[in-house]
Amino acid sequence: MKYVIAIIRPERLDAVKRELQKVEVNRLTVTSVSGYGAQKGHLEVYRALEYEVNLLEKIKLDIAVNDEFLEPTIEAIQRGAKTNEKGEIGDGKIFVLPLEDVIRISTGEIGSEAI
Amino acid sequence: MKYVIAIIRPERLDAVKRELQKVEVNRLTVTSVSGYGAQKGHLEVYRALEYEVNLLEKIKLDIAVNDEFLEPTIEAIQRGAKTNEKGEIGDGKIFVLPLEDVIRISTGEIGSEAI
Amino acid sequence: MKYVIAIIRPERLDAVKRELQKVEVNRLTVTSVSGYGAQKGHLEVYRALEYEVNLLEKIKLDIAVNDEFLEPTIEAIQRGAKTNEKGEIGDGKIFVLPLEDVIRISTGEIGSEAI
Amino acid sequence: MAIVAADTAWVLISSALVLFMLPGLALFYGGMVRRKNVLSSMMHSFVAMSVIAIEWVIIGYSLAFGTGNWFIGGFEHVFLRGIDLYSTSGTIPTYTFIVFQGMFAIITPALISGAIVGRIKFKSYIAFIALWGLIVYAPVCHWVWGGGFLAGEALDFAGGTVVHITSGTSALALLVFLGKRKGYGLDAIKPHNVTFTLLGVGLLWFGWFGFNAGSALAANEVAGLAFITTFIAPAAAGLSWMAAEWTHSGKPTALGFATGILAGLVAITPGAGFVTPMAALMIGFIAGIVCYKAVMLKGKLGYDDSLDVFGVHGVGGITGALLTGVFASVGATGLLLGNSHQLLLQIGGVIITIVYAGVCTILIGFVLDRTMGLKVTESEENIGLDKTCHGETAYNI
Amino acid sequence: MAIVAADTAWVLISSALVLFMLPGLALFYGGMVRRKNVLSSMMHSFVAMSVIAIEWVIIGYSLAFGTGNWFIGGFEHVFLRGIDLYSTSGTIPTYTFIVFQGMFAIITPALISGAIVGRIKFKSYIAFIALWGLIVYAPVCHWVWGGGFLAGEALDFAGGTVVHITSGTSALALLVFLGKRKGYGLDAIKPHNVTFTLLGVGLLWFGWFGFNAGSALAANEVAGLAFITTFIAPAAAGLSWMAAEWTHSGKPTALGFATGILAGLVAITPGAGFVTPMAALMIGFIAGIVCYKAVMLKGKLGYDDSLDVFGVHGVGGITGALLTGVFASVGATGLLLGNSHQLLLQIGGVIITIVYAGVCTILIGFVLDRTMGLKVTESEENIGLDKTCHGETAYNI
Amino acid sequence: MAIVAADTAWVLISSALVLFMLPGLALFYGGMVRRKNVLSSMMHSFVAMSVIAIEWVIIGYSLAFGTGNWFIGGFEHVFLRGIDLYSTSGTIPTYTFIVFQGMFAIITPALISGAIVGRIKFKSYIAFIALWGLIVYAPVCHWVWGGGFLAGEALDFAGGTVVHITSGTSALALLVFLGKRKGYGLDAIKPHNVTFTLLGVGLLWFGWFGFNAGSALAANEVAGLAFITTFIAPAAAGLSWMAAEWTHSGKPTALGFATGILAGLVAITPGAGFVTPMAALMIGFIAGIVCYKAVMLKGKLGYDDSLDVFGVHGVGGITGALLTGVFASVGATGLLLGNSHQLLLQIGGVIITIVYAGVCTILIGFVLDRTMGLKVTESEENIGLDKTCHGETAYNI
Ligand SMILES: Nc1ncnc2c1ncn2[C@@H]1O[C@H](COP(=O)(O)OP(=O)(O)O)[C@@H](O)[C@H]1O
Ligand SMILES: Nc1ncnc2c1ncn2[C@@H]1O[C@H](COP(=O)(O)OP(=O)(O)O)[C@@H](O)[C@H]1O
Ligand SMILES: Nc1ncnc2c1ncn2[C@@H]1O[C@H](COP(=O)(O)OP(=O)(O)O)[C@@H](O)[C@H]1O
Repeated sequence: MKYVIAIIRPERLDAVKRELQKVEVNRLTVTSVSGYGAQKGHLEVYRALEYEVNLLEKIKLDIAVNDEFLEPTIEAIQRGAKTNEKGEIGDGKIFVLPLEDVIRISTGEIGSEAI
Repeated sequence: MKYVIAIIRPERLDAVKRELQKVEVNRLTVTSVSGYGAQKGHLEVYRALEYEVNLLEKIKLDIAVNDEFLEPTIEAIQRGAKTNEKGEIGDGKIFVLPLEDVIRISTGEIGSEAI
Repeated sequence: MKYVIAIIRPERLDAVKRELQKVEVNRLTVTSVSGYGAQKGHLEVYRALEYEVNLLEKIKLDIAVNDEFLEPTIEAIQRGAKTNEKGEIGDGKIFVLPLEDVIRISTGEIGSEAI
Repeated sequence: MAIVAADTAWVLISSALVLFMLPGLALFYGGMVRRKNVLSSMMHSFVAMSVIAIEWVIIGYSLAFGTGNWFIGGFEHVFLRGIDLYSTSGTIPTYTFIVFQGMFAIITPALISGAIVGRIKFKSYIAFIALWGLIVYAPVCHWVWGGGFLAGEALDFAGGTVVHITSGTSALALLVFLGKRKGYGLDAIKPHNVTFTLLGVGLLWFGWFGFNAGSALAANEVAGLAFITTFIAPAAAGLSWMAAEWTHSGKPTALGFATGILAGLVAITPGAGFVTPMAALMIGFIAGIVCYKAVMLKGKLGYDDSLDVFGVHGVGGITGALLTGVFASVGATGLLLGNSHQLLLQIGGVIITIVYAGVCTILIGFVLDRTMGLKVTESEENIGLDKTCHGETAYNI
Repeated sequence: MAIVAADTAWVLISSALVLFMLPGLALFYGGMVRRKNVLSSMMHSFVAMSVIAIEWVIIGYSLAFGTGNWFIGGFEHVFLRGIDLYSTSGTIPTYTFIVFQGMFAIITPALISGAIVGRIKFKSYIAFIALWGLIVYAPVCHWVWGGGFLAGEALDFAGGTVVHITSGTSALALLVFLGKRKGYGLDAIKPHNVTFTLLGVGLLWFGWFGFNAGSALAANEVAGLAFITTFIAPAAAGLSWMAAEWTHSGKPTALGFATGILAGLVAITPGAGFVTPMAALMIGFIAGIVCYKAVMLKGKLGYDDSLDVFGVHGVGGITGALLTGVFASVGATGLLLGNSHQLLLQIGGVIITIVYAGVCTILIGFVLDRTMGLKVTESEENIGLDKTCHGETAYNI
Repeated sequence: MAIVAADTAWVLISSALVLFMLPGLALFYGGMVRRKNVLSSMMHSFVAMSVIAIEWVIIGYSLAFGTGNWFIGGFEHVFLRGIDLYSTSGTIPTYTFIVFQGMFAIITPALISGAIVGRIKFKSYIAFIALWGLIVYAPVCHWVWGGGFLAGEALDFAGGTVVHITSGTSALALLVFLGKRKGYGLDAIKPHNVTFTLLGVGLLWFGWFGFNAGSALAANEVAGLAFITTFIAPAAAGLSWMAAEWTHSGKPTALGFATGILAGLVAITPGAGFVTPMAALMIGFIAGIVCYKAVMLKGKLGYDDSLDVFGVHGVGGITGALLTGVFASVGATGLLLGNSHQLLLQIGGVIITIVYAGVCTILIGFVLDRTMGLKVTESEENIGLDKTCHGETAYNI
């Protein structure tokens, strides 16, 4: 089992959700975050003065998947998260972490079937 | 050492905190998140029109524990997070990730005693 | 590759960012969280009555790094996050998790160079 | 008698100002509850604007200001019968008098809602304020302002007794049925947005000038006096509350300061047009301290008057009513001018009102509790009333 | 003729109240959009205060209230020529009349903005309201209040036709060019802050007393009447909308209640000074239900009048205009007093206004769409107009 | 002399409007600071309502409006001695005059607070405004309105000099002791809630009608004129600021637009009742541009007048005072009517006020800095003043 963490643009959330639905990944957790990286901060203007803003709003997705779903999940996120065909700096990243165990609270199910 | 991530209902946070306290797990980090899964989105009404809302408010707990605390932690979360005896869909999940190292910033302690 | 999660004081964020910049770690994700631990909750007064508040505002940093950057990253965070030379309770913690894979969405790069 | 245009203009704008206190109250209370109950709390104020406005023109006004007897008015003005465009009350159109008084009828039950946030069923709340408006507000209003047995006896310029003592007492009485919020005393239940509360007290103060100075029912010297006392007393109470808190617990909170201002507004209400500006200063200072102590006492007694309706409106109203009996010197005389009789009248008025409002509220509460039920389930309380009663969340992306 | 000080005071404060409706509208609308569009939506109201105020004193006032002909005023008061400190209009200074009317000219196009949030270019919006103010508002205002062909025919006390029917119709017409928001119908587009919307309706109600009762242009009995009807009708409409929603979908939402109050405010506008308080009660109840149904219909027809400008202002305005023809009994007579002719006049006024506003808006929209373009790009819409049009984010740490 | 009811009504409601500017200012400023300082910033406005109100009735009024000499009034009205219910000032009760003037005394020091947010100790702030109210405000108020040496010389209808130049200058002077915020210039310190700032400017504009038109102290033609100029100038300044920003940095921000409106409100204040509506249009346009440039200059000079008190109130006040000397044509004559002497008087008034306010503020600041200390510690500044000074957090769950 894997624990997938994806950082995407807020405005791509709907598209990513739709793509995930298509590959039958229909469980996830969403967090509002901010971040920076290769994407240059942009200038914002406050009352006639310009400031560089480097913490940009992003959305973080946490998705626990069984191994066979890893590939489709990653691909779905990529499809949904790209601003356009060729992709733009700032479209985000996907991190894959090992996941040792899952417990579903309501039923007490454990492991793969709990995901 | 393990890194436990639990997704629970916001209204169960107090109960979960109390249960964790009982098993002497008294360190944790709380994040407001939203998510969906088995729990069906519900209909909400905006000005006479119904919409399906599927991103539901949840609370995410991050708890780093030493191995011997893993079982009690999971059980405490389960006890606190269940809406009622039998559990309801949407009560949440617990994910267990491997944790390689911990550093306590103030003292520089490392590993198990830093947790 | 490692996935570093650090919990710090909100007022130290700027300092930590500066320290990380110095060691050329210039990618990260920031989340507003709250938490408790060794740091005692403080008393707050609401209309003449005192209450104990134990969930304190913190900032969580997620930083994915290549292995050679792990040490510098941890040290930079420690330098930036300490309230003063000797460190104070509540200055925070750093958790190091294994990271199996990274994908950069825009380019499709994978692994170390995608970080 | 012909109307006076300037008086009409003044009472009209004052009426608008009093209505504006309802959004102010909604902010004041709404800021102090948790996010999950903010809409529920605000709706308590807003729905009162609808329910009581309608009730008032249908029957409330007639019960309060109809001729009637020593206890209550009559039915002659039900559905505003017998009143037309040219009816006058003093120097203003009767329609305008009805509106101005209607605003008072609205805000009074809305004040009560602060004690019971986060745990009362919405439909029971509506039933409660509708019944309370008829059974408690209309009679007490009649006693004091409508020609009843307290008229010309106890001094109540703008509603210390009619508005604040009735609502403060009833808030406490209603707790018999609604008890504490879950987690009260265990966890800190923090105000979700203190800026709302500060802003709310700003709106309330602004509106209160209409409440108090409008109660002169004319743009005359007395309105001017009521205005300046309403300027001074809350300023003083804000400071004295803040000083008490600063000394006692080390920090001057914004929430405390806002509450102090409110305490001063409440306390000057009964005497606004009867006391000098310097007496208003005294009344304000005293009210800030007294209400601060009253709220502290709550902590010791352990009941959950969530937003301190009794501690501020009840205690503040009583303080103000008694101090009016002490300081009255304009158009009436109080203790300091040797008229101890007035103080006795004030005490009498306070006691009668407390007893009447308390008993009636318990009766209404009892009936509703047995019929519709007053309190939501524990699970509804946990989830929050916005979602369970109104199907909404206040804040979204 | 000399001015009357009391009337001047009343119209001055009423003007301030109407201006205050703009922040109210900004909150009302701003609360209902998503976080990413809140500044953009609020700016639609705020910028109207600047753009239309300037346009009004330069030329709008002259076109609306200059002598002119049956259709439009003239140019004699361009740049306020011919008016000085001592010019009077009725019993108030002309400068004061100009300001009061200017506030109406401002709010009308701002109302339209609710239909098109999240997808109109800011500069095109400015161009649109500027043109609309000259081409639609000024003539219709002249017809009804400035001596044009509807003056003395169709009854419109405070702008049911001039303000609400024009804006409601134009909102719908503009959708021809702006279509739906992305994701409309798929995802729930939730109001980002319902407390804003509630607070907004509180500000609007407060301001509306100036709007309606100020339209008497004097502090007299008619102002008193318009005030009390503006007190009753929204209260009734809030309740009837809430009742309809509660029955129909199981919960009484705060958003629905706020909308009901607004529907009542709109519906009483044309008749505020012509109907009795009890007629206002009827008008309010009816308007709450009718507008609720109108908004439901939108769901079936599938257009995206985002914040229901047509459903509330259009339908509410029409309902009010017609019911004024039914219930008028003060200073005019309606159907219930046997004057069916008045109802026909009302119907005529409504139809002419709808056609005129609709056609002109489509023309203006067409021209702007071909020249500057009306709609932002899909990517701008996705990111949100706050960032793309204004370079800002509303909420930060 | 008997009071005039209409004038009394007008000045009463105007007083309420000016008080309402304080919550408006609290929102305006509070929205621009970071979350961690919002309560602290709002409390600067709110606490001024208490501190200065009390100070004003105890001694401030007497110092400003007592007979005294060319420089300052006397002690004859300390504790409002010698004034009773029937005292009159012009056509209104003296109590009402005191209240109206008191509101100006409150808002002036509160304006200063915008320059020093996030780093001044709360108790030192209180001491500062209390001293400043006596040492700076009372004398300057006496010079211009209380019979001092500028009365009848320099024109200042509603406080361009007394309110805005004094506060703007003092803001700058106080920075000598308070320096920059940590991180200023490095990180973007973003406004935490721009909707507050927009809403705040809406409240300010609404209240400013009382400020300017109320300054006629009667419901007469001059009030009407001051009202319409207060309608036009901010509208024009909002547009000209927005145009400048749009051209210069590519986007029209909501924050900029709000600031432009404020600049126009400030600039029209001294001339509101002395210039024609078209002159107001000019003054507004000019003020928007001039203040925009002034704020840009700050960026170059590198001082941290955090919320641009000097750039808007100082520069806007100076601009307005000088342009009043140019455009005055109603009840006074300015340069354009050939009276260059008036412009010289205006320049003189401006310079004297700047020097006096600047020097006194530095003295007060110096004394406080040496005794109580003005600035919080670096760690307190980092954590935020809400927590460290008030023990609160504004927003919670
Ligand atoms: N190494 C990293 N660790 C944590 N978060 C990262 C890392 N790299 C990127 N991110 C997150 O992903 C977002 C997008 O990455 P960025 O480098 O700006 O553009 P790109 O997606 O083109 O690489 C960042 O704002 C940040 O939140
Ligand atoms: N596979 C998953 N990956 C990430 N988050 C999940 C996953 N499954 C569930 N969650 C989170 O847990 C919450 C509850 O799960 P859900 O499936 O709705 O009900 P249940 O707890 O009964 O399984 C979801 O809203 C989501 O935030
Ligand atoms: N074991 C843990 N698991 C998850 N979060 C933790 C853990 N220990 C500490 N934290 C987070 O780190 C913050 C600081 O830790 P705390 O124990 O209060 O002080 P210190 O940093 O001195 O150890 C806490 O508020 C909490 O958010």
